[in-house]
Amino acid sequence: MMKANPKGILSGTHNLSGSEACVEGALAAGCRFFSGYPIQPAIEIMQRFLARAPQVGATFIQMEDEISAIAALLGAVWTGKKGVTATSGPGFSLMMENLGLGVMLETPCVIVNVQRAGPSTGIPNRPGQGDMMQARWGSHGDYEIIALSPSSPQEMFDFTIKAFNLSERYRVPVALMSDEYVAHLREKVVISPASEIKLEPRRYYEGPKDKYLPFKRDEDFVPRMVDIGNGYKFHVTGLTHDERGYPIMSEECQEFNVHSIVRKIRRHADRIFEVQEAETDDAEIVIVSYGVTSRVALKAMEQARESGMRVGSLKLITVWPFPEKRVAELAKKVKAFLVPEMNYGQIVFEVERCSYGNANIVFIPYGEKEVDDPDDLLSAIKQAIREKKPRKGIIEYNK
Amino acid sequence: MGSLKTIESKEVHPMDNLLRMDRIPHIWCPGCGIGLAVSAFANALEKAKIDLNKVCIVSGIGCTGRVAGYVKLDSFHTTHGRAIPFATGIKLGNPKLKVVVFSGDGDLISIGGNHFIHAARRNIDMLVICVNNFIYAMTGGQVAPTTPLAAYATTSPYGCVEPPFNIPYIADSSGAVYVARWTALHIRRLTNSMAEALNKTGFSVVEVISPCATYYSRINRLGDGLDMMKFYHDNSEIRHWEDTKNLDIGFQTKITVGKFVDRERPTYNESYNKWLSGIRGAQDEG
Amino acid sequence: MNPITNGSLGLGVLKMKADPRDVNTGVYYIDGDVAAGQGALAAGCKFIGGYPITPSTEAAEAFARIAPQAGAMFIQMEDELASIAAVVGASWAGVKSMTITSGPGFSLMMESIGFGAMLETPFVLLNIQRAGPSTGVPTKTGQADMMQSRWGSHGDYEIIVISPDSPQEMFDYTIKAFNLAERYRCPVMVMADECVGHMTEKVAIPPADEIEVEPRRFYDGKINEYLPFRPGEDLVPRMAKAGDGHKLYITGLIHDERGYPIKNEEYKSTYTKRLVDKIRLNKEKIIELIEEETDDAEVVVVSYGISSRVAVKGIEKAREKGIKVGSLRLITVWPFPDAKIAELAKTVKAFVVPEINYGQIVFEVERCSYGEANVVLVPHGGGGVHNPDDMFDAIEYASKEKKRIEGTIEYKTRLEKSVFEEGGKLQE
Amino acid sequence: MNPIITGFAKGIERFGIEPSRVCVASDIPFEPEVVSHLGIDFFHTTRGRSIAFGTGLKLANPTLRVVLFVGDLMTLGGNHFVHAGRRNMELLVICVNNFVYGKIGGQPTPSTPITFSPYATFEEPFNVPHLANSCGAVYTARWTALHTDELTISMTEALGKQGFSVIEVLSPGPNYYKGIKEIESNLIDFYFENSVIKNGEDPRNVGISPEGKIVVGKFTDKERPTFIDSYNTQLTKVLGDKFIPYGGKNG
Repeated sequence: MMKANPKGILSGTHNLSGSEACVEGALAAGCRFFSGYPIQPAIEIMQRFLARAPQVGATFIQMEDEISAIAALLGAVWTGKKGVTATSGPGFSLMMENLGLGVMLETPCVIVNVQRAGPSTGIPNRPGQGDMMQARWGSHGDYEIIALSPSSPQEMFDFTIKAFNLSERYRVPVALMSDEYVAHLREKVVISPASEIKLEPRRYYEGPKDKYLPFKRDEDFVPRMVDIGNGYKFHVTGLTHDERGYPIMSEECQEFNVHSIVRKIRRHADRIFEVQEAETDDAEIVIVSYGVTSRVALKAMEQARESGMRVGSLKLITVWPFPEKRVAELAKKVKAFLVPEMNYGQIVFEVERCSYGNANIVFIPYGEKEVDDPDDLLSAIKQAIREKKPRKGIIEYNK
Repeated sequence: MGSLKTIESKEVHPMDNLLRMDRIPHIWCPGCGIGLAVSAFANALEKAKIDLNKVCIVSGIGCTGRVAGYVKLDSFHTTHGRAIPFATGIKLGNPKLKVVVFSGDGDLISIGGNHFIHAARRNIDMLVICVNNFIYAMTGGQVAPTTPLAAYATTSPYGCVEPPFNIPYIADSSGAVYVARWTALHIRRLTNSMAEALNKTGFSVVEVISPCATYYSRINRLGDGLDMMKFYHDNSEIRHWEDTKNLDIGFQTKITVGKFVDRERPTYNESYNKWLSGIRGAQDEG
Repeated sequence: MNPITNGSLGLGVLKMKADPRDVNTGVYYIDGDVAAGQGALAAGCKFIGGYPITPSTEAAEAFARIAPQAGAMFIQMEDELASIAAVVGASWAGVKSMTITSGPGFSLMMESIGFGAMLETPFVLLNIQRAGPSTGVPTKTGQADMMQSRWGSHGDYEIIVISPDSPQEMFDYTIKAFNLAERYRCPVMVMADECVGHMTEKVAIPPADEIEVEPRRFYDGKINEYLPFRPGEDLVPRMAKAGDGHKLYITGLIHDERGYPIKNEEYKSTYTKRLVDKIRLNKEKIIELIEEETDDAEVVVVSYGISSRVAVKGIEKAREKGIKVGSLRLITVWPFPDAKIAELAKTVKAFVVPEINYGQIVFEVERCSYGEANVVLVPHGGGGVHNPDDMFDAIEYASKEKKRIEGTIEYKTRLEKSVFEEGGKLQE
Repeated sequence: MNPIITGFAKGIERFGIEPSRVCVASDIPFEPEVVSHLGIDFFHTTRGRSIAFGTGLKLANPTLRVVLFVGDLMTLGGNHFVHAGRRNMELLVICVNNFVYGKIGGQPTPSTPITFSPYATFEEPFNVPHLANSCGAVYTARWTALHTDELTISMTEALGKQGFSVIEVLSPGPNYYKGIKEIESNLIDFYFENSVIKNGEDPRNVGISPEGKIVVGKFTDKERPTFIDSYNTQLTKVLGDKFIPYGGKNG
């Protein structure tokens, strides 16, 4: 870990929107490249970056579509820059192919998805959480990815830095799965002095030039990078490749290449995943939430506690890799999990999977009310407490 | 390929430092023109006298897409059609690099057509070498947007019904600063063109007409690679500065080759820097 | 084709036979890709938009050859984005349409799949899976797009996915895919793989009168009263086509029954809910499974596509050794047969799930077995199929394991051992 | 938008085509009332895909007259644009352009107008008629939204063209200028006042640059076999009687 470069860090306390905080986080993490395409509601991130670019000497380009935005991002990262792109649902779908390329070339980069209500064009200016499974499964072929979900502008700032750190640490694209609500929410954001911001440096190769193997894994199972233009004359390809980066069309190489990409994350899953727990020790009901819904969850939890119900909260900071073990542990202690999501069931299936029939699963789908109204959750908690018998499958909360 | 041992030989071929000899033999069929284009490119690199450490090559998918794997430069084999945006990122990430996109007609003009016209419009400083063999060869001979009218391909089993693109015209009209076309036969002129384009600042396009003996000429019964070369020899007309709109290629018609466009326009990086300094100036005043 | 569109008639009546002009009855020796092209034609498909990508191109080529004589259109578009957009357009112009692709193309199509689902457009997507991610191994097999087919586009939607395992099934299930697409007005995907696509086998194409074809369920009421998104029977709205004076207003924005965009959150929760419910509530009618000897089985092999053919060898060997093995083959992978798995989980000791990926559908099996059975994954990275010995070993292990183990147990294949442990050389 | 739709409606009326045979696919959502008033079928597609979508509509039912409204400067859909032009698909593309934003009032400042600009102003815009012409369009014209009569004439003519026709209309896009009424009206006047009509001008000379006038007019009007024509010609030649010509009455 190294300290951040003070250039471009607006240390102090600010009143920022989630989008602005995200850009500040990226700049604090040393990101100096942005390529994107305007799409609601991620446009503010692009605007902020463009406005800040001259001050920090960053490069900005608005590409012709999201496909080229992510392709350009990957290219820029290989020149030694840290890069970010921001998009929303439809753009995220277009990025899927080259997200796979990012995984295959093990390129560290950050993709901010300001989720909106989908599918298709949906409602461009309303929040949603319908892309959570897509972040994990959206590109073809097998891979593992890291996804974080912030719930406030402060977290937009912090998690953006975390996203850059994780992506450099494990050489993997990281998705920051925000949503319209968080991106437009304006709150107090504390930006610490540069000396307190810890950054993960790029894991550069440091051996002789002619011995460089772009996909040779170090003790952490992560390969080392070099920048273009330094005489390494390396080759990388989206085809299945060996340590040299040369394509080999065999099942052994496929096993070697792709299993390593998958293992790289699975092996470190316990170190990567992060959750925030509140009052889970004695809880009989635990609300599992992420992103903006966790704000409502915490509110509901507090209100429930006040009226004497033993409710805890498990907030997922990393949605992917999914904290399987923690959920399985909790499932044995609690009566039920409540999963509020702004979709019709995505992460709830993961909770169901990892509770192995040991707890009831109550799903609270996309609410009709404003996102910060905990009423639905409260009555769902009451229902879940009343429920005596264990039930299989997801119980969908009926409003 | 991977298990093949490095060819050990005491004699060093002058191209050895430019090609990845541990990847040879290559995958191209006998009679293919891509190898000639690569060799012209390697010669052009020497001729252009640029620092090889600062050159980087990006390819897409397809037969020509494999070029990146054989040239001993920092090389990237990306997804289908996305070589140009990937290269755009590289150029903007490190403007000191000379970026070359080496890919085929299907990759650059069909699926990557949008990136092609937009990069030309922005005038991103890169050299695009487009090997045009009139067909999708890697996937087995499908019709391409360059397939001449009435020529056969596996997905146009009754003859192509779509007029082909005139690549120099589309490059010219979207803003490329350097446009040339040669066939794989015109090795020396092609090399010169590539060397010239390597030293050109801005979006430069060199189209290389190449025989595809395995698909295009076999399906259309045009003989082997050598017959195609003969055809190029007999039917190419060198006409420099010809208006790009007259460069259509029909089925076995005359092919006009030459250098057609060489002009100056501010590149994206230049405009961007101008814009940046303008803003910085404004901020300083404010 | 003369679809019977009287809304008062029941479903049975809506079924009709294939048009004899579109059916090349006979017994052939063809590969899966070609069989799929024939199936599409027999189902009444009149439009294919495609883009060449290994290993799916043969299906497009086959269709390009037969289309002109059948009054159908094949167009090779400039990219996959265009192919699928054209297919959605063609479907709204009133013809059955299909697109053909493989991994990377499938990823490019993601945005428009959501568009198709949102517009409730019937069309079929044939994905001949190859080894991924990214460019991967274009010429070799894989099954790693299974989760993508369900979750790959943004937002919430539900989809139907069929997984055939032989050229004959490529023919049969392409027809079924068209039928399901028309029946539920949604995109249906046929997720085959390179092995099935390139496998040449006997394919029997029956006479036209033996092929059941679901005609498009056109609206047949008064012209000015048509509502393109009013749910009818089973939550599925009736369709109309462009150019008939309905003054269609169709948008990918959240819309009301008229198709007009609305920005009212409240309505969204009921509207897009129907997109999901239309499939979820009709699940039992859609799901097709092949179940063998599961009654007294202690181990059940859950498989789909080409893996199920390879599994047979392992199963036979296990039975010879006296292990009670059953088999559950998923013809429709999505919607997932939750209830069936949960029911089996109560009686069996373990599920063995062979997949040509590092775990996708196995997580669904794990989810639906509620900790009541062990779940063993037999992974394979792609580029080939499983070794039947691995299959047997996994079954044997599953039958012997006494402990209940939480989570998916990843079986270590011979391939994995040879590559990672025995210092095996990577060879072409 | 409104003057364009008015021109379009008048075009339909003057050309005398049954509105129900006209099918519009657009990146830009229309008001439902407008669609219902026009009596056409309307598809609001995903961004950039309207031309590809329209290709599907046209091929599946060649009796339809497919019109596409393309916004966003064809950024996402540029590829579909050039390829449809090359194929000479029988489509009418109305390209609604609002890109010259940065020009008004000199250079933008970092804080305000550029954030509204759909395009960063340091980039040069496409010369749409030239691009269309070079990829094979049979009809190209450019007008500002205030050239109402000329626009109507162009629409009428283009509706009757067999092939890929492009009309570029310079007009402020409503999406980017919401709430800035002042600029909207200024901009449209600015376009109109700075334009000069040059019918038949070589499209390569009509690029829009910060200096000089905006050239408007009809630039291309030629004949080329459409996709379906050349499809039928070629396949009849090869297959003879076995071929069922495509594009009959019922498609």
